[in-house]
Amino acid sequence: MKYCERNSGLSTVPVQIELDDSTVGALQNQILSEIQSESIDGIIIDVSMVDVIDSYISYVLSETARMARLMGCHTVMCGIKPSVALTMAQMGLRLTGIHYAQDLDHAIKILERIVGVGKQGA
Amino acid sequence: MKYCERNSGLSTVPVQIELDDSTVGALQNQILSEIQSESIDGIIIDVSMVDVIDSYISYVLSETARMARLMGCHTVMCGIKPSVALTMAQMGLRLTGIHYAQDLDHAIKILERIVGVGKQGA
Amino acid sequence: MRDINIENYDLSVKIKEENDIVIARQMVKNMVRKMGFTLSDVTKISTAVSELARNIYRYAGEGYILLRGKQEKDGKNVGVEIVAYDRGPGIEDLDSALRDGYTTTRNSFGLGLPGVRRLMDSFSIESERGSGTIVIVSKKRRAF
Amino acid sequence: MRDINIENYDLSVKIKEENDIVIARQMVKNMVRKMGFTLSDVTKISTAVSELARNIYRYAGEGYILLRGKQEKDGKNVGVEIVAYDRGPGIEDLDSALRDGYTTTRNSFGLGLPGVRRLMDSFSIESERGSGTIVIVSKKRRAF
Ligand SMILES: Nc1ncnc2c1ncn2[C@@H]1O[C@H](COP(=O)(O)OP(=O)(O)O)[C@@H](O)[C@H]1O
Ligand SMILES: Nc1ncnc2c1ncn2[C@@H]1O[C@H](COP(=O)(O)OP(=O)(O)O)[C@@H](O)[C@H]1O
Repeated sequence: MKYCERNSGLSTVPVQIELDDSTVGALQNQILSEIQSESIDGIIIDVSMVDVIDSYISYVLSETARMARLMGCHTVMCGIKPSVALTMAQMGLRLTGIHYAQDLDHAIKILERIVGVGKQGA
Repeated sequence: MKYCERNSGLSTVPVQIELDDSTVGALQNQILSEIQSESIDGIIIDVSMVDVIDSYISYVLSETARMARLMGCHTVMCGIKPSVALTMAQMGLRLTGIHYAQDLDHAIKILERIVGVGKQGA
Repeated sequence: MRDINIENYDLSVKIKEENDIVIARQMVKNMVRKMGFTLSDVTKISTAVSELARNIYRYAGEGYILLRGKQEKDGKNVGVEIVAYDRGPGIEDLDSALRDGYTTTRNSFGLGLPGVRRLMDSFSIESERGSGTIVIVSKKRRAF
Repeated sequence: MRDINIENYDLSVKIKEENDIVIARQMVKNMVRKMGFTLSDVTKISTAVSELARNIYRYAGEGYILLRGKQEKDGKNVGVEIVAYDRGPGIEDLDSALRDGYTTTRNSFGLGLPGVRRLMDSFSIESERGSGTIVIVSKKRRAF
């Protein structure tokens, strides 16, 4: 995972295709330390490549969003595949504290609305 | 597998990534019936996507070339991956009666030299 | 507990380290894709396997994910049967384990087993203190 | 013949129809790629598995391709061990079967077993009339 885009207090995290348990832990650490060291008010987690989101991955993403919120940062998840969303819904998994967006543009719009970040750059 | 290029007595056969036993049999039938029904003097088998060529696949390709030759057609195999070539060499597999080419251009040049096909189009 | 003979399955993946969770779900994903399951059923089955393999790794340390094709009762439709099998400590309180939100670990929604049950067409679980746990699930192949 | 216990292997793929030859080589390819084998060793191992799986399908009808990671004697380097195991008719004439060009079938170069032997680092075969055939091969992981 690497950060591909960064502008005006907003960071995008594209997630690799196969999320194993230690990768998702590393992802959390990286996101939280980035929020701390840079001044970021909005994180976009791009899961458009991810094939499976199970209960543990959901838990960690949810927890990350919760901790990010405590640090003053909003989290948007974008690009979730329909089959993944369907599976999560059927399992009863809800990612609390995370906003959903269809794609990156939509995610940026949501963040702009919530906290006004990204506006300067737009 | 589908034939993507055809001009002046020359036919190119791109081979799909995973060759199972019945697919390689179907490939042989298709090549031979094409030689029979159209007037083809040169067949290019493009294996640039193929990850594994084992002894059975080698046998069928070799046999195809032998039968094609009896029908007046020359066979060139192009784009073989170095790791596949290495493996075949180590196993002791030699595809008799088949010419080798690095890529499609090279394959066409070889066929032009051998039988003069394709020249009209070039 | 019933006897599981690995030889009766088309595929067996041993779970013994964390990375095997990903390996198991990838292998199963490949198999059910080839069997012609729809994309959304492939995702459901892979997700279920991910949960079951993680439970083996977390609570039993070692075990197996097994898969085999299955003729449905109507004789023509096929499905898949998946077994998660370990000889770990077993589940203390099976009724609770199947309830939403129950977990004996931190960092968990406790939605693993109940989630798997909802994702699959059939679900059965057998567990014996000190002997291990067997979860057997299956899913029919649907056209859409 | 020696006893093979499938439970001791990280991966088991049952061979029972032609299509399983491709499945076995894909599964093994995935595993050894993840284990860090070089591309050319991945190709050699996959090709060897293709030969062994086809022999099971052709001559025994049914059997297993098994794989496990293997600690090398030096203690730090790892390798892979692959077993092709069937309870078919066995090989009539083992010495001949290992010779280049020997085959009991049409449409074959008879380079399967001798080819596998050359592709791998170690090769052992055991076969008993009426009991079946076990081929055990291994390959060390090399840095280049
Ligand atoms: N294979 C197993 N062996 C022993 N205990 C298990 C096993 N699988 C599940 N459990 C127990 O059942 C509980 C509920 O499991 P589950 O619903 O998957 O949620 P989670 O694993 O997230 O806690 C676990 O917390 C654990 O105590
Ligand atoms: N698993 C097996 N069971 C029984 N016979 C076998 C088996 N594997 C190989 N053989 C015998 O050994 C011969 C040589 O095998 P091989 O070198 O792989 O060449 P090929 O399979 O192309 O004939 C085969 O023709 C067959 O008679």
